[in-house]
Amino acid sequence: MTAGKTEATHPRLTRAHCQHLLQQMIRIRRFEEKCAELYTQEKIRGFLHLYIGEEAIAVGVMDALEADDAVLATYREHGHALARGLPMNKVMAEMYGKRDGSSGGRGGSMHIFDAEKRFVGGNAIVGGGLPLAVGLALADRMQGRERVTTCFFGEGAAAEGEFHESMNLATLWKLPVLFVCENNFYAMGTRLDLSESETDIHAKAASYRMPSEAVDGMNIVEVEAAARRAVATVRAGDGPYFLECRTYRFRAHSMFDPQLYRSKDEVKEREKKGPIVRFQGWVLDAGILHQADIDAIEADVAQEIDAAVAFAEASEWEAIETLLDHVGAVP
Amino acid sequence: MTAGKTEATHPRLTRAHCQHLLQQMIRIRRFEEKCAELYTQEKIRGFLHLYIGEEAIAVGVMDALEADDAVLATYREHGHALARGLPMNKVMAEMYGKRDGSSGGRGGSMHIFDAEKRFVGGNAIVGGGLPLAVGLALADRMQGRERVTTCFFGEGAAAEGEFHESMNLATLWKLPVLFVCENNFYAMGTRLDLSESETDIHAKAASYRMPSEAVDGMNIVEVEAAARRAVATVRAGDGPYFLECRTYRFRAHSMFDPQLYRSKDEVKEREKKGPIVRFQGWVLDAGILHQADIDAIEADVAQEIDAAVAFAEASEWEAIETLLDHVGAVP
Amino acid sequence: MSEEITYREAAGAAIHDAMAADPRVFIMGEDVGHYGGTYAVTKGLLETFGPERVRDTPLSESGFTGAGIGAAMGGMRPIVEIMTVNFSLLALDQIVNNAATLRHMSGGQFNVPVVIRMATGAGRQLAAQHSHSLENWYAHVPGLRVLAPATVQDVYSMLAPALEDPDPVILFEHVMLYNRKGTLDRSAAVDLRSAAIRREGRDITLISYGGSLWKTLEAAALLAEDGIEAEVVDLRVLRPLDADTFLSSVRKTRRAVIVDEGWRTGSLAAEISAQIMEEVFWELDAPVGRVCSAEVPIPYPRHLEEAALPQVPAIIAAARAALGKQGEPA
Amino acid sequence: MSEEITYREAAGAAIHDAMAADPRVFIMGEDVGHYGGTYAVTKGLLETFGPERVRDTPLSESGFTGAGIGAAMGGMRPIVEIMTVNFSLLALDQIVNNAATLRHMSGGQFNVPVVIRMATGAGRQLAAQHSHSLENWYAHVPGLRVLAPATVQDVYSMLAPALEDPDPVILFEHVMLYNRKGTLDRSAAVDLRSAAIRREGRDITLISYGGSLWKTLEAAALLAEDGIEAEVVDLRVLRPLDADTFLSSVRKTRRAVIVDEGWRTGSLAAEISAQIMEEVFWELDAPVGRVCSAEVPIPYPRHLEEAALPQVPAIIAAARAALGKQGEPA
Ligand SMILES: Cc1ncc(C[n+]2csc(CCOP(=O)(O)OP(=O)(O)O)c2C)c(N)n1
Ligand SMILES: Cc1ncc(C[n+]2csc(CCOP(=O)(O)OP(=O)(O)O)c2C)c(N)n1
Ligand SMILES: [Mg+2]
Ligand SMILES: [Mg+2]
Repeated sequence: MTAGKTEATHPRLTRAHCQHLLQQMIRIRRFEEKCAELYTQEKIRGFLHLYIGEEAIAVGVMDALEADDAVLATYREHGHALARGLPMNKVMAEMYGKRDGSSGGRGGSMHIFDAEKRFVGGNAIVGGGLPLAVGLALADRMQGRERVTTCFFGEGAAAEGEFHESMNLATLWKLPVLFVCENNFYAMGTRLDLSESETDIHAKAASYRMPSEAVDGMNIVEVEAAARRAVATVRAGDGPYFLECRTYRFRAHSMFDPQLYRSKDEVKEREKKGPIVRFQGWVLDAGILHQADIDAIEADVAQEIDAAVAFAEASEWEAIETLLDHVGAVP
Repeated sequence: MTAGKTEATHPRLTRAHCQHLLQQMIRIRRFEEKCAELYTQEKIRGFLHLYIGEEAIAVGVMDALEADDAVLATYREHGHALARGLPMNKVMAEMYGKRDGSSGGRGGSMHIFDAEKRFVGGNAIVGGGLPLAVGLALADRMQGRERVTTCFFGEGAAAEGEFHESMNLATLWKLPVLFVCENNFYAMGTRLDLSESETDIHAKAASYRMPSEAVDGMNIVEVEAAARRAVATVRAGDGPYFLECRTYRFRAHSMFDPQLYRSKDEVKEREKKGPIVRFQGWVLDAGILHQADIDAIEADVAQEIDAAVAFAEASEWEAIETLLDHVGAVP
Repeated sequence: MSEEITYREAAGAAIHDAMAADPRVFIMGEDVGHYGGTYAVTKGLLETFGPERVRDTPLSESGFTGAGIGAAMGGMRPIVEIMTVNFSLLALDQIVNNAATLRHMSGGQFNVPVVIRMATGAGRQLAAQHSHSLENWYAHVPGLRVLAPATVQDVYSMLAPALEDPDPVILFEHVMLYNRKGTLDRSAAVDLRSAAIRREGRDITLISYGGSLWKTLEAAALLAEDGIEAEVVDLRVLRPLDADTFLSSVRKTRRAVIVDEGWRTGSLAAEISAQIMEEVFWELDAPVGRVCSAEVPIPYPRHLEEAALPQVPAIIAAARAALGKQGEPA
Repeated sequence: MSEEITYREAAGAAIHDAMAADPRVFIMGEDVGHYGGTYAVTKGLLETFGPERVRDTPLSESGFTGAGIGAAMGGMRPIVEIMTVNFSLLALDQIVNNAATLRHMSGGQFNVPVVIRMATGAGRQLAAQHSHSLENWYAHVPGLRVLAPATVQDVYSMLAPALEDPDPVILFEHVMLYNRKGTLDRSAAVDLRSAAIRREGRDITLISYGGSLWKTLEAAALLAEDGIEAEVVDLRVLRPLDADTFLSSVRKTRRAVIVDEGWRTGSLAAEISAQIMEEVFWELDAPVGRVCSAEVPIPYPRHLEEAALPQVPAIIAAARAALGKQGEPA
């Protein structure tokens, strides 16, 4: 991560920082593409929800956080895990369900956890992580720690009762939570206007008196700047903040989704404005990075992914005798 | 009820209408006082939540409804039941748990129902009636009926997830629901500002794009006028409407409540501005009604209540052999 | 007039035919429309019946389930789809406190003719939050009827009478059944009271339902190779239980094993075992056995998931134990 | 050092003493503070510990239960009060999908040291939405520990070890116990593993817990007048069950009846019966009986409510039936 980030709410777009942002996004993109491939090979099973198209959000927001802040995400959380700094090896091994996976293999793609990074999971219940985030922030407040808890969720989650209850609790108790709504305009196959009477999601924050803002989630610079401002507010003790990042999912909801609900053209149109293609184009145009830098990033990433796959392949399966482990501390 | 009420959104304050409004409020007040007495005599058991102080809401709103509209309320619903036109005999017998009670005695004070009056209960789960109201309205819409479903609930319910989900569904699907929030500023012992980050309850409707309004729930004329406007909008097919009525509960939450959370002075102050004392004073001052009219109302009501108590006392207990009745149609 | 189709297709056909037959019937739930149904059961219905009757809902399980209950009270015949039983935890207040009790609380004045469908069970490596089998929670609640069709015929034929039931019906479809093929006769009727004998036998009664039925039948076939004739009872209706059918069978065979994907402790299998104890204790030749899921949130990797769930070898072992063909059950 | 106090006072004292002993402990829930607690258990705590640690919540069962779970993960030791089990239906997603599974899903990296208290049971004429006994729902879920203290001593002594448990604990307080008096020794410790023998006897084992324990003891006393010596087992811990204790007792008495306020079908009583079947079948002299609630949402009037719940005469009748002192159980 870049230096001085808590002081500055506007990151300086140095060459190093641009390289970092681009590399993180490409890492996630290539990792997800690899996972799709591994899914068809039946190496990865269960549901698999790719983050492709939404990388700017996790990368931009994560850069605004400190090491001891907490992060909660959804079933679409591999990107967040990587952006948060979880070793790709462990994330990939978890996708396989292997013993060396970040959750020891028991969680799979929807339940990636890392206590050391305060990455509090992967949660496969839509909206289910929101009350947890409130509670983690409450613990920080009661223990006098100036940490921020960031909770990512989709716009579909905004319809759930748990969203409403969490928004109210967080504001009522002035808790240090950063709510990041990844609005990709679809919840599975349900378009936003079929699920919300008020489609301007961030506007909902007003009815809890929570400050909020909507940004272009395809623009990593904008996301990062907004996240830094938001985190600064939250860390200052002014209570929670709601950040809506407008984005788009380029792939199917999960590997089972035939995408009957949207046209290929719609997807193509959006892909043109994708976070990577845009940022990459801009840094090249601006002469901040050069094609050789990008090639280097891609090469790096390819190597990292190959290593992760090799690591996952080599890792052992948990012994069946351990089946009942981790149900409780006392067996 | 008064004539021409669907046409006029402003009720005319004729002598007959004023008499009607005052009589209805006094009926409820005296009924509730009687219930409190019967509770100490152990004739009525379980929880008992008195509506004393809030009568203007049920009476004012109910007057704006048609016979085939549906009404849902809470555990504090005896007042609503009476205002809706349920026979006091049956309501009182239900308070006793007798066979001739409006729910055959099985429901008690929190579960008064009347299919004929489309009084869909008493619901003892805070917020639990809201989704039902959405569904009843949906059925009307799908079957092309121009009926309105009115749902009463306290401001405490606004914090529940079911509130949020119902508000969104009703607006999203443009359903004919009138949401009436009886804001008495306490949910049991929890003061509004301890439960809501935004204490202006009706303002919450905006985040669903639902039209809303807050009125003085202690002023029956204001409540009735607002309810008529709201019902007209809803019946016209413009979707749901949110009406917040600001009121105050003069008695304890239930018969178990020692009222540690508020001062006697606070209650006294509010009682001075009670719905009955105010309206009665006004009609007397304006010369619309005279003391003799009021005495007549009180005498009428006293007689009705005596008869209801006698009816409830005389009614039989359900036979124990019927224990398993009404679990399902097929026994 | 019989056809060979999948369980998924039969479930979809049942909804289609019910909607075609009665304008009061409609389906609502997350992604039943434009997406085509999480498990593709409702695919094509939107095109046929339009968005009013194939109603996509927001992610609001409590809200739309309650709305289904309300719509049922308002004269409609809603089919509410809760994607999976895992998410039904968010709708339990409406199901238990409203749907199951409104008739009683109102002294019989109101009733709730709603059908709530949900996928259940494990086997797709969906891990701890997506693999519950909570059938016994629902079977515990007076006022509900609980169905668990295991066959193509049942998943088709149970829907129409469920919609005719004036009271709430919960219908579980095990996720591992959707791709299963079977024979459907659309004109055949089933009642919502009776368990079914899926295989006759005299040596032992194996009682199961839903996804586990097929493992149980497989076990029975393998036992038959060793000369053990197991009778297999498919409960089909989990509430109210058709005790007559399983008790008669156990009276005949004098031995029983129950196979149930619920976690062992507090399972529906326990209820069946207790009823056998109460009613045919004196005729039993061996204690009734249970094969249930291990007491662990379902893990993701296939080998651990398989180890957590009831499997054919465990069923065979339990049957053999009940027959005294080997030592005590493990 | 023992005192005579009510169950309510003991429950309150336990919370008070836990909060005084450990600054990480706090209590949150609806009306725990300014109102003084729905059942007055938390009365006075607000004045002593202030609103941060005696935290009134909005009506948001899922939200504040989830917040309790999160706070536990964040290093606090929250006591979440859900007013009654009836409203816990709104919080089940957080309890089952998060509290019970986070340790497992994270491969042991996270744990949830939360205690969730709730009132349970019927007897106060609160009718169908306020009288549930859903203990078996909770006892069914791996990852939870479920307690049902029936005595003044237990409701006091179980809280401290529950708070020390690194995993989620559900604690049920039966509403009919709050006014009950008993003896408390604050220095006595209890473990969270063992059932308790509340009365010794050789003729039959009566197994119960929570509010029904006292009816069971009353029945045992009456049976003793007729020379029948019943042993009474108080389960106390509903998950994980202390099978050793009740099985040893049944091995000795060879007969058993289980008394459980849950609805009969799918009850915890069924689980106990099934375990007895599995483990001591060959030593039983009679089928195990169950006395449970009738299969009906609890009605309001006293006589119907009483008829719906387990009562002393039914316990005596079941015990006599198991002893062959009269015909078959009804
Ligand atoms: C409570 C719950 N209901 C339903 C589901 C099934 N489901 C999984 S993801 C999803 C859509 C969520 O959409 P959104 O919140 O917008 O997130 P996105 O997938 O678009 O990132 C649904 C319906 C679930 N996992 N949890
Ligand atoms: C879901 C649920 N939680 C808690 C309760 C207990 N309870 C009954 S009434 C009440 C307060 C409700 O306040 P409000 O909605 O403002 O209505 P009021 O009683 O003031 O009319 C509470 C907490 C309940 N019945 N249901
Ligand atoms: Mg989305
Ligand atoms: Mg209130």
